[in-house]
Amino acid sequence: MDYTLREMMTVVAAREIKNDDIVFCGTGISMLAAMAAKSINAPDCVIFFETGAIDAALEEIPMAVADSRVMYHTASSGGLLDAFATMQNPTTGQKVIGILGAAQIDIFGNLNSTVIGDYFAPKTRFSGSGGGCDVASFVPRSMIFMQHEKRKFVKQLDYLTSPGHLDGPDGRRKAGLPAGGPELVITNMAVMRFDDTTKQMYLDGVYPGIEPQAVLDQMQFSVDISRAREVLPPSAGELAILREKCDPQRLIL
Amino acid sequence: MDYTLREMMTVVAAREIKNDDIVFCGTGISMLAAMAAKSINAPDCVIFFETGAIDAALEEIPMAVADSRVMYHTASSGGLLDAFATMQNPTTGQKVIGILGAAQIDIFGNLNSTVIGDYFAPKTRFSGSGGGCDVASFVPRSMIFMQHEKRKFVKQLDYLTSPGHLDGPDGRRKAGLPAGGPELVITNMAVMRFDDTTKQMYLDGVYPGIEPQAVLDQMQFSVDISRAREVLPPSAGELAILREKCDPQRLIL
Amino acid sequence: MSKLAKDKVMPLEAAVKTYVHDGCHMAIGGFTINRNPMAAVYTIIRAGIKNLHLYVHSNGQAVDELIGAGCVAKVEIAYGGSGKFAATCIRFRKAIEAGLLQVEDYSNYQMTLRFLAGAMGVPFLPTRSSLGSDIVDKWGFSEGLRRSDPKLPNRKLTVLDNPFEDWGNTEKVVLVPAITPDVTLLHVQQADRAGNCRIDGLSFADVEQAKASKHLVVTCEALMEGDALHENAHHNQIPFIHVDAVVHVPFGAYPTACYQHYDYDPAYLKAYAVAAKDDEKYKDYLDTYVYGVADHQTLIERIGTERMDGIKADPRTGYAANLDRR
Amino acid sequence: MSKLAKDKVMPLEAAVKTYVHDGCHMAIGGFTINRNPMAAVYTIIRAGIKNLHLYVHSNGQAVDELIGAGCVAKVEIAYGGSGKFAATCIRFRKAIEAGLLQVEDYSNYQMTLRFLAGAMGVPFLPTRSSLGSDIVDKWGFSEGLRRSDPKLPNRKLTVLDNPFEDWGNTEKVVLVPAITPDVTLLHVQQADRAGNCRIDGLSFADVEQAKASKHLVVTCEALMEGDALHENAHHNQIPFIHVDAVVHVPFGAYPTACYQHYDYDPAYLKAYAVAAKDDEKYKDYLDTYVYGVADHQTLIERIGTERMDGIKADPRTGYAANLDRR
Repeated sequence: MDYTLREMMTVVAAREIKNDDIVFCGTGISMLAAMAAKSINAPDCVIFFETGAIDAALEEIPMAVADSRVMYHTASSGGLLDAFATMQNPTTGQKVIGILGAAQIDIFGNLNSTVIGDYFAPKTRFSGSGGGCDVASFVPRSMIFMQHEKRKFVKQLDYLTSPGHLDGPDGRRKAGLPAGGPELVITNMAVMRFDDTTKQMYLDGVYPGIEPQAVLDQMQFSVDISRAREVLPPSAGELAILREKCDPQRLIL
Repeated sequence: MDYTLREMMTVVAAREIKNDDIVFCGTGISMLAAMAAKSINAPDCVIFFETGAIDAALEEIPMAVADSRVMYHTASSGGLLDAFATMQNPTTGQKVIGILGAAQIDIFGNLNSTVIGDYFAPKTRFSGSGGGCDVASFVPRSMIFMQHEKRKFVKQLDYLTSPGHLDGPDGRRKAGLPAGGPELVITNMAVMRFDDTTKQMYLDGVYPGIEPQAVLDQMQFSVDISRAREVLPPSAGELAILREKCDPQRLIL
Repeated sequence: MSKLAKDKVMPLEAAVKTYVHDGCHMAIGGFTINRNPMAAVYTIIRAGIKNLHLYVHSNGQAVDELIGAGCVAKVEIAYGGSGKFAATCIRFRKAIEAGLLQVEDYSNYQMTLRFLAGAMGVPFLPTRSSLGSDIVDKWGFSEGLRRSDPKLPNRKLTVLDNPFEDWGNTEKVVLVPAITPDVTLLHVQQADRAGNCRIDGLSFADVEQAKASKHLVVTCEALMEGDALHENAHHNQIPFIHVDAVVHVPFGAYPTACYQHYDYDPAYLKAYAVAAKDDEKYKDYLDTYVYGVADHQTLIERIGTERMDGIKADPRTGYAANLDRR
Repeated sequence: MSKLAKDKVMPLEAAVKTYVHDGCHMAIGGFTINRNPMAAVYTIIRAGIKNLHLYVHSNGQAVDELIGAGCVAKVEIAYGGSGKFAATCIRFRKAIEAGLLQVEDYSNYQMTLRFLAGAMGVPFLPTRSSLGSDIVDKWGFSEGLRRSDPKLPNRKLTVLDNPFEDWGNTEKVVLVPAITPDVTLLHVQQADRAGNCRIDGLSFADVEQAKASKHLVVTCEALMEGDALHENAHHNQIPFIHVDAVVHVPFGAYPTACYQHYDYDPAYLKAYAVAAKDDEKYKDYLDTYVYGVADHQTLIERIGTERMDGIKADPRTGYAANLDRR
């Protein structure tokens, strides 16, 4: 079966989404993952955007979370206050799974999407938090899309935009955050999860044909690779839905 | 000219309302005063209810601030959050004039609409603050309707529901409230205002045929009566509008 | 049932039985004499539920009937009144004066902020309202009571010096604690089977009450089938993800009003006020109009077509124009 | 003009001249590539206004064009991006990397709460967002800068221990300070002459931005005459009492989208992204599309009927279905 790594990443993410989840999506591959989940394994999951759209019926892939395509056939179309309250709310928030991305990630799943270099004189400026910090702060489960590159899996973030497990198992509690934090990181090579005890990243799965050591070579920090198994590639059915239904114009894929 | 004291009170209140005012109304005579102002002297004033109705077109007098009659032909129909934010907001709030009523008032215009007797074992229980405390806290100007009775103009409130000038000229500032407070009290006998320097009530006007001393006899505390003048009675035109246009069923009058 | 279920329609008795229990903390939507969830309230009374802890801002008819029927032990409230029909709710007043009801007083904005805080998932929200008043100083619920009930915050409220110095020309604010009721009851004009809700006219604090609550029971005038409420969904105030039960109850707010559907019934509210003043008459009222009818439909039938036609809303204004309200 | 005036319609140039000044603190509505007040933004650029202090949550095109044209000195922002067209806004990025723009970073929810606080008239609002992050620890604006500008709060934010102990299972919260801009610019689908506004689809944080602001300039697709917006007024989000100027500007959000009217223009946004990467090309872009047109109407004419027809919204979905967006 021929598939791209981007298709693989999308399908891996989609499989994590359950029927009783409210899925927070950002722009790009995370939307595609949610659309795929809705078509493949979790038809009743609720797709939801920080812009205020709840249960959007995505007939076309949006190019931004404010795209008019997220406003069509929703359960309600409010604003940012509604959306973030839904995540911070102790009842509805517990159902939300966040999908995030970043420029840098550390071993505890903390994210940087603000700057590379000194915050006060940055070498590279990125978009900033957006809703990323909010989602990462509020929700009990999240997954993170990353490109597996040494400059992105760093020992020390240049700026901590979105809290993961902070400095370890007690990090979020000490900071005053609700329990939760990232569950997995999906890259173009592998799937990383966080150890229940240490809250440190470990290699959970590698894509067919990729060696665990090759994954480690793309990271500044070392992680446990002893639990790594091979990740099941996308099925023909999954790929067909992705390509024909979710993103026929291949705007994201 | 024949008129009732209630008509007199309504017209006195209406005359205080200016074209550039946003008028906060409670149930009863305060609504009628706002309707009268809109028909007589301030056609462009905005009638506004704590329930969220802004610029309601009152074709019939409402029996409560939640009456569907306040929902007709508004500029917007939101909820309580919208209404109170409009009053606490430093820009729009400065335009609001509140109209209040109470079971007890003291010399600084503080109001009790909660209990008579001990708060923890009340002799008489009233409705409670509603939006009264909010309006009294937020807005720069308010007027108060009262029946002139000794048990209502008291030396010491049984419960301070809505702040007036608190304990004097510096009272609101010390408490942390915005500047403002009550401007006048309209009763079935007289109009009382608050001295610029002391913030204590004084007799500003008496209705035709009423002696200043008779007003004092209906109060537990004494006030300056030296500035009292006779209040102009309602004109034939004012009465006609009140009776024929504002309250033809005489639900309030 | 999951809050994400697509069909939450159930009978009112089942919804009450599932979500309203003795001693539970309950909020009710509406305001004084408009859009009170009366059908749900009567069902609670008929079910004999006791010791409720009520949260309301300015409620009238629903609060008074629950108190009058002996369902309520404690209430946190800003205003108990039914407009011109009862400037202070009569059974509410009697119960407090008789020492039968514990009350904690707030202002309307404070109660609304407390629901909003619950909906937002923050422990408190700030306002300048009530500084210098007895709302700050006098606590209806003692610290002992508060400590004994894990569902209550440790403080009624707290005054905080502005941590941003005089930012906003504000030296101090009152922080009011969040409410997260066990269940909220609302009556709305339109809902669909999943629970998406559309409220016409004023929404009062219904949306905040709904979202603050652990469970939400919605009664509706019109049960909208299929995708109807997904058209112009920016007119929906409550998405289905907050809702646990949907019940189709035409006239579900009667005898209070429901904008664009029907007005309040002045005859009912006046007769209620007369009965409420006298314990004997009040018992008769309950026996006839609450215990004496099987359900809300039966009450509406007992009131009769003529009276119900009389309060029918005029489509232009949304209320019954020229209704005799004297 | 009084905010209670009944007719606030004026030309866009006059509205900008009256309410937008060098160095003023300004907020803009919309989000990334939707309902940005582009006509107003281009008018500001053409008017040569400088040193603006901008407040936005997630803005894309409007922010980038204002920065690119050199109008902005400082920005308080959560996200500068135009979706897939520019994951990070390009002129925004260049200006920061060149040290030409001072930035204070917040999250989207924090910026929204800051506008809400301004609208509510409270000095701050609480959230649990950003605890443990550098948003708390790193301040883009120094204390010195903050002290020197009376329009800035003394602190970026502050962390407060929950005064209600563990109420809401929350030990601490972040308090973010209110924003009260001198002026906010919005583009809405419908407004009337007094300024009542109706937004279709998502409202983002436009309503809070509007109500937080000392002055409010609204551009609209449709100028509704007479009483039209008083029908079903519960669909209006902004009552006229907040509004200072109303300007009728069809396609006023172009090249960003306006739900139920038109989509974003992928060709424009892609060409913009290409130009923005190169200073020379960017100068050409500004000369041709901003300085080179007299007003928004002329820009729309220059884009041409064919392209404008191509982005026309499909009435069923509210966007241009099957638009080529590659």
